[in-house]
Amino acid sequence: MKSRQASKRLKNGLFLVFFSVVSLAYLMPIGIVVINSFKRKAYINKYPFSLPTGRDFVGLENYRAGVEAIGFFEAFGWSLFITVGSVSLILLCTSMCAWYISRVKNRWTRAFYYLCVFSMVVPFQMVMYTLSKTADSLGLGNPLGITVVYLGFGAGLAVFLFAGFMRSVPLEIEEAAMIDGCSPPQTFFLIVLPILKPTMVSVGILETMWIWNDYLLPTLVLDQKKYKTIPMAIQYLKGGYGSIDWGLMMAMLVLAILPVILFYVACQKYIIKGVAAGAVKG
Amino acid sequence: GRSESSSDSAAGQGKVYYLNFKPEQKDQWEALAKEYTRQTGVKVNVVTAASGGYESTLKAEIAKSDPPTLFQVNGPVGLSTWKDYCYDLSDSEVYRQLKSEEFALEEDGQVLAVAYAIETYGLIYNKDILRRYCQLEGAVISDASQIQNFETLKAVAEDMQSRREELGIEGAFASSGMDSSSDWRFKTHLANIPLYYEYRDEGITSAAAVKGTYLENFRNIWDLYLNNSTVEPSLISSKTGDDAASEFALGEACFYQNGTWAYEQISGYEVADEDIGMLPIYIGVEGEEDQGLVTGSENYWCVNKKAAPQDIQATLDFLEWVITSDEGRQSLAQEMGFVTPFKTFGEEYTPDNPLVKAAEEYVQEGKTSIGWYFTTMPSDQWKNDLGAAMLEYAQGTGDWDKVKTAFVEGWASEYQARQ
Amino acid sequence: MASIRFDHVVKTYDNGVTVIPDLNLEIQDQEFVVLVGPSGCGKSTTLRMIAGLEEVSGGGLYIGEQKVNDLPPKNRNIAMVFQSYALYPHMSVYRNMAFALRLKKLPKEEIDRRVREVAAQLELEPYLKRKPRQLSGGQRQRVALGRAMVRDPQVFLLDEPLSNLDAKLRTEMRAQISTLHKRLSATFVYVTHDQTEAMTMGDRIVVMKDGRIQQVDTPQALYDRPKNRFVAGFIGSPQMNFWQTEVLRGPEGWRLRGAGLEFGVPGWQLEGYEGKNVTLGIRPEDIHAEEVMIKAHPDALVRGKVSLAERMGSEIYAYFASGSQKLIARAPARTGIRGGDEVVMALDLNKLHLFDADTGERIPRQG
Amino acid sequence: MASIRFDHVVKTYDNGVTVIPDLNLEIQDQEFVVLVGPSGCGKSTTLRMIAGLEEVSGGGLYIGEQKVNDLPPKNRNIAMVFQSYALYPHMSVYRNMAFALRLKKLPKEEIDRRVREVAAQLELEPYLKRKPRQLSGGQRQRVALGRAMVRDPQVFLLDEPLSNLDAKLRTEMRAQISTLHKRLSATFVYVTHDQTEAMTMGDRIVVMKDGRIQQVDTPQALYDRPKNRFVAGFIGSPQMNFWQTEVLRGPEGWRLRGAGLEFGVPGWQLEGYEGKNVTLGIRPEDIHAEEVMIKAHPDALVRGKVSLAERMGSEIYAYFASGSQKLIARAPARTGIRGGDEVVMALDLNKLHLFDADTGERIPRQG
Amino acid sequence: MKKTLKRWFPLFGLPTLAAFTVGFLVPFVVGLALSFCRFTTVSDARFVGLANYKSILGDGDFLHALWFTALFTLVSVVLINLLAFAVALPLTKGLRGTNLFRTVFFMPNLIGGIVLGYIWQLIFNGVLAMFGRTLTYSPVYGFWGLVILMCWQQVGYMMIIYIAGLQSIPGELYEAARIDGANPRQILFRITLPLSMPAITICTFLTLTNSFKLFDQNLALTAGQPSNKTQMLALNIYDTFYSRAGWEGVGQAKAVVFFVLVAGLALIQLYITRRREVQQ
Ligand SMILES: Nc1ncnc2c1ncn2[C@@H]1O[C@H](COP(=O)(O)OP(=O)(O)OP(=O)(O)O)[C@@H](O)[C@H]1O
Ligand SMILES: Nc1ncnc2c1ncn2[C@@H]1O[C@H](COP(=O)(O)OP(=O)(O)OP(=O)(O)O)[C@@H](O)[C@H]1O
Ligand SMILES: [Mg+2]
Ligand SMILES: [Mg+2]
Repeated sequence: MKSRQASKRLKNGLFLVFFSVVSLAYLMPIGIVVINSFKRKAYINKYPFSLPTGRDFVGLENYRAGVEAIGFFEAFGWSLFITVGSVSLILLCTSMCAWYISRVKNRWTRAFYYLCVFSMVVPFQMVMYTLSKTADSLGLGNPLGITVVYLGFGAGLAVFLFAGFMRSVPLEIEEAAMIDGCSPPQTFFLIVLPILKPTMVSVGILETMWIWNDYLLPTLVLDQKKYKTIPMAIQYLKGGYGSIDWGLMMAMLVLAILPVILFYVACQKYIIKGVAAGAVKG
Repeated sequence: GRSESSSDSAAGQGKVYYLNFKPEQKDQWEALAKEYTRQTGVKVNVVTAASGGYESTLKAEIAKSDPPTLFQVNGPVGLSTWKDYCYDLSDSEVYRQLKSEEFALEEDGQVLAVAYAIETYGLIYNKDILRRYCQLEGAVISDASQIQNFETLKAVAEDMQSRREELGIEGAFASSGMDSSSDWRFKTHLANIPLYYEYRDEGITSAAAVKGTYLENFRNIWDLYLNNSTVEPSLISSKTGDDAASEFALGEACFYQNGTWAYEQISGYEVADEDIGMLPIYIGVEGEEDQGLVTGSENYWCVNKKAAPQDIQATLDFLEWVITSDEGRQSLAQEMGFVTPFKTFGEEYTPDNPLVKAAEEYVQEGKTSIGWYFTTMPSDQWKNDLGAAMLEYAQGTGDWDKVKTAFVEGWASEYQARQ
Repeated sequence: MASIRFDHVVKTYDNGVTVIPDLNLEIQDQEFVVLVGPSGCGKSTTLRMIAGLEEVSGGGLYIGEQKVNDLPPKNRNIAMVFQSYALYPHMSVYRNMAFALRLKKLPKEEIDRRVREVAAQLELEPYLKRKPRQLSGGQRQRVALGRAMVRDPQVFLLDEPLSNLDAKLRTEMRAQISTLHKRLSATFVYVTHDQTEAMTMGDRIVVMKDGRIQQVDTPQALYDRPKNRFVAGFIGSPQMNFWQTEVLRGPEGWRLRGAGLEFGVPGWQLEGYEGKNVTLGIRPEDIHAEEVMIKAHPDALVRGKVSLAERMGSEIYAYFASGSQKLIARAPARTGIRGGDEVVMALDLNKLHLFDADTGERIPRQG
Repeated sequence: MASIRFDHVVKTYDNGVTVIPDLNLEIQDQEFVVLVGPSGCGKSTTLRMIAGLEEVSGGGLYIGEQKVNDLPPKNRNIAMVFQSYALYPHMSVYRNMAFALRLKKLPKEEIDRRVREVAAQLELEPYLKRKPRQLSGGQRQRVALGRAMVRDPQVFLLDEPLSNLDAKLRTEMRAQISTLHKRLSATFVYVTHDQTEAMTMGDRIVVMKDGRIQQVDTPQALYDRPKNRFVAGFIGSPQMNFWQTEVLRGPEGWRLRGAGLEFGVPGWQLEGYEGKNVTLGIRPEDIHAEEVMIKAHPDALVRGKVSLAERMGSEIYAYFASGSQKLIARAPARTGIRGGDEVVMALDLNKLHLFDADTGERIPRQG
Repeated sequence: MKKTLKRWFPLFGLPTLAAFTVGFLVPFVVGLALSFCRFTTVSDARFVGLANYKSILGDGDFLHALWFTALFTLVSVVLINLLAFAVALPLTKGLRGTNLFRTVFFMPNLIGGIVLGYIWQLIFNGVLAMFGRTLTYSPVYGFWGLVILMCWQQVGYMMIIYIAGLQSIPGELYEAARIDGANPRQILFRITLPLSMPAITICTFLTLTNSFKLFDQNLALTAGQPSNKTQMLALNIYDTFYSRAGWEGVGQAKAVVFFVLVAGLALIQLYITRRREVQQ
């Protein structure tokens, strides 16, 4: 017993050490962003890797100035609204849709599935103007409307992911629910959804990241006269002649990724192991 | 007139939607718009496209139901894309107030675009370093004013480069950053000079094909930049305009090719404002002693022809207000730092930008300004190809013939592709 | 009214295999029907069609007067115990059992009362908070059973609900289910492989083979008068002994000869079989080893050496061969038969079964 | 050498529940041991520890001479049939069965031969190409069994391998497994709830309860001399009848009184129990209803009305009450007992079991 | 079940379908139509037939971009998936620090492609400067730079999907395999991998299309330098849109060609991997 535990501990130790090293290397680029967010801009280009010391250290000045320059908090509000709204809508609608097309198999659902796949393949350049035109003529150029655009544009990936994972849910469990008197919506919400939770969380994370960081789509679709998201706002730190205020940029980047990291960490614990275990024989 | 539109009923009242090109001036435009609205009740929206995203934003926005009424093009080539959307400004106040018709873009007798900002570029230099150089033993010159042609510039630069330790600098020229976000300094601005001389020889202002008469001179100045710089030529692709700006700002280089707009970036560091000067870019052409700086505009206003009539009117009114009212002039000149081509801007509206002052001095000295002919370059593709060839030449992976090919043959084929 | 009627029902799976070619069956309201048959004969499929989980490929399925081919499961008011349990992995035992009731929006106390009552019956109380994956096989099966038992449906479907329980618990559960049946006034369809369950629980037993019904009858009738050789062999454990015999006409009536034996079968009418073979069947408990029984049935005695004597506690299953014919007899433990013993046993000729050698159909005894 | 030894083995699950507090057991090389016990008593856990699937929380587990607490499963040379099957969903039946052999890199023909042989034994040939989800419950279980049977391990673990099969198939399978045991010379550990399997297949039976071993003995010994009341009640179906009796000293020896009966028990030494209660146990088959048997055992007669007569084909289970004491008797079908009958039955006093009323321990019969 | 569910299309399918139509289908079809037009904006298109497509044929850069992209896709799809799976495996074993490491590997995704491109450009150039070179010195550097950047960014993303896939495999199957005598490697190849097929399908598909469509990173890291030798298809299309007046239609046509290519590839890939999946 001891030897097994010992070897296990050794293995764990090795794992820890190895992954810690890799992690540090992995984080380096992000570290650079953080470090430089405390530097004065002229020094960032010259000495990107040095720690902010002495004359190039400006403390939180970049953060303060950046927040002011781009109207960070307003942009943050819209970003939050759009991201939360769109991701919720996507998760809800596409998981339902994916369930539908993987349980009702016919020509139409299969066709729709492949359309979803296609939508991921299409280069954005091909649809960007037509998308902005369509959204505009339907009056979707506001934060509420853009959630619908995101749903439509993000449906491909989400449906694809959900449909893929739907296969590992044993059918018998859903049948049991039907017998217990569940209507399809109840079966879905009370049984399928909880079992798919890890997938939900994963898809949620991926979509959140996409929407939170997305620049082009909101630029094209949103009514810029009224609304700005963080990525749109951050763009103003780039000057007309290709010069970029890296100090403010880095600071704003740090602020922009913080919420997503927090969100991710919070979601981690829902990615639990083997939810369907013990449910069926076979 | 303004009084009419402001007295219109709310329903018939037009509104202005300005799609601004320059992120640097975003705040000033918004403030100005607010002020105008406060005064007249006419709604003015200002949206600023992100850097590098103007064309795509404009393409998307102008197709929407509520399109920009005021947008901008960067010159004749840009205009050709948008000419179908340009309202004829012949009768407008902005056109009438131009100091010279030269500052408007016309086609088929229609005035389609009006420049609103005049900018100047050349070789920005650090007077302090140059002064220190002149005091050195055996300096090639004794005063900055002696640099009047390419030979002198070359001699000075090479001497400075070899004595950079003594001067406490890292190179005569700031790095010629060819990063794709900043290579316009060379592939367009520098290439403008040989182009200018060729046009001058031919007596034209645009061309379907070029000969590349002055390409050797172009090579000389490019070599000079590369060989007497803070970095190895092989590393320039990793350098940006910002790098160069900070090298200059931190006093590490003496010369830095850029324009009046660079003032923001370089002021406030190691170089004092009064030490910032600007020289013409000499490339070794006969009689270049009389050459001045490169002055022109890349910023032209266009009014959207397809907007609602009352919106067009409101936009014209707004523009008039901008160039005639105190608030407008103050903002344009002092806050945005533009030199404008309008008669309404007198002496008092000169920005306090040492580079602008330097530019004015040259004009007053009677030197010939060089125009911004790069706005006639056939396409961005041409510029990109030229830039790529220049870079390859610089880092030693390509030869000068490629630059020639890109310049001469590329011009013809791109010009053709445009049609 | 929850009678169930299969009217020429056909079921073909997606892979093209027709597992139920033509099913006709009528189950009365409130009847308790047991479905038995070899593994893979289509019992679960039949149940799943009643539940609405499998589409009927042809024919009509009626619950009460209503044709339900297209009725979704939840509208059929059915409870079902799945052969593979199909527990909700993300819910505790309690929530698994309460689920159907919560859907019906019963009051909380009512749900709690019912769940706890059933949990107590199933001896599941200590596990109410656990998730299915933390349970033993038998516990899982009881949860599956409990989930159905809390409900109040018009049809109750059970697919081998007790297969993973021990004998004692199984006896108790059997009683529970019978009680439930009485209380609920629902129609029960019960699939089992356990002879005891089949014999004791059902009003009628349906014997299936390859998707076809072989016989539908009360348990005792099935046991005493199996309709064909398959049913005779399938019901009863150990299996009935079979052998081929030739039909002879003797002076006192019909005689049978085979496997070294010859005896008269006075009560039978074998007209038409003379000189042909018929299959003779006799159950192991009708082969007697005890002196007193041998005396009572002296007509057909078999002799042989016991090759294996399985001691089952109260009984011994004696495997022996009379000539080339292998036989099993079921003798009380007190006979003390052991492997290797030479034995003489008597066939109880009153308990003979005869089957047509070709069709396997039962030959009825007359008079 | 594949003897298996549990030396003070403890098993505690992650949720902190100790399901095996202290297990000591020695299984001989090539022995066939059957594990029985109520649902949830720790049988599967025990098997899984032998397999190496569950870590041993304390004590030592030995296979042969080797302590295997830390040996990974694949080095233990074990075959196992899982209670929940655990078939590979992505492999056909054939590939499921061939999997272990392919891992051992046996030649293709050898694998094919073995798989087909076992498939034939299990009547799985028509399904070799199917995926598990296209099989019926019993077919899946047979695949699980087949997957183990193709192998040639030193220890064979079977967790209720026949629970979903019908009686006939089960009888055949039982024989197959016995044959396999003889051929393989491996050690078999077999978990079952089926009394027939337990009684017929094992060299020894281990009876567990709440993770503790109650008795380890040969089947017949277990049946005849259960060590305590739990074992007595657990083995045998229907269950043994129990009631409390008072021990009296009569002139001819010890007497028992309880539930309206009083009789002498000459063969027993009940010194020390005088005036106290002991639990009396008698199996249903030792309560006789037939005239001839009543005559043979006239000492203790019970009378009562039959509340339920379960007809089991060859037998009838008669539930009746003698006074307040409920009893089950197992009578031959020929007695024709029916519910509602008034019956007189005789207890076979030679077959009595007595247990200490407090500890439940068996009181041995002497002389 | 199928029948019961079918009627619920308005609830389950319709919202997504409607949004999909607005957000994708309509723009896509109009976009398709635009590829046959000459236009500046969507509203002023003029039909020109196949002219745009003809212009593509003579475009050498486009062909080079095609090969470059194909090669890049091949290398990065293989590398990203191998690495992501290799990272996901130990991170589903419940070891200590798992959550932390998952977060770390995921973090690169939190920063948009353009900025990442710039940061990596700094790093690469910093390293290459020691050898007197830069990233755009030769297309080879650019190529591997892109590969490294993509791996760095995408591994965490794919890891998430692989983790979700790995966790849906019932634990009993591992047990059965261990009993059957499989060593860890065999378990990996015969149980884990086949049963992770849904995740593998998804990930190869995503990496395939992501690599093929790569734009931001390409733009920021090399912008096609030197001489468009590291220009990928999306960037080529983008350049076509903006680098010449009046070439919007050609860009659109290129996008269509590009779409047809990727769709074909993706379908083949889907067909191959989907066949290996099973419903449990
Ligand atoms: N993963 C687990 N976590 C916690 N408790 C468990 C777990 N697995 C089993 N148990 C508990 O351990 C006890 C023994 O389980 P085990 O599976 O060994 O029972 P068993 O004897 O095989 O029963 P059955 O005959 O019902 O299969 C049960 O009470 C069960 O609830
Ligand atoms: N999804 C399916 N696809 C194809 N064939 C199937 C499917 N499900 C079951 N079958 C086949 O249909 C037949 C009947 O299956 P069913 O499950 O009804 O049998 P069963 O009588 O319940 O057997 P058991 O007693 O073994 O559970 C079997 O031969 C089985 O292989
Ligand atoms: Mg079944
Ligand atoms: Mg178990």
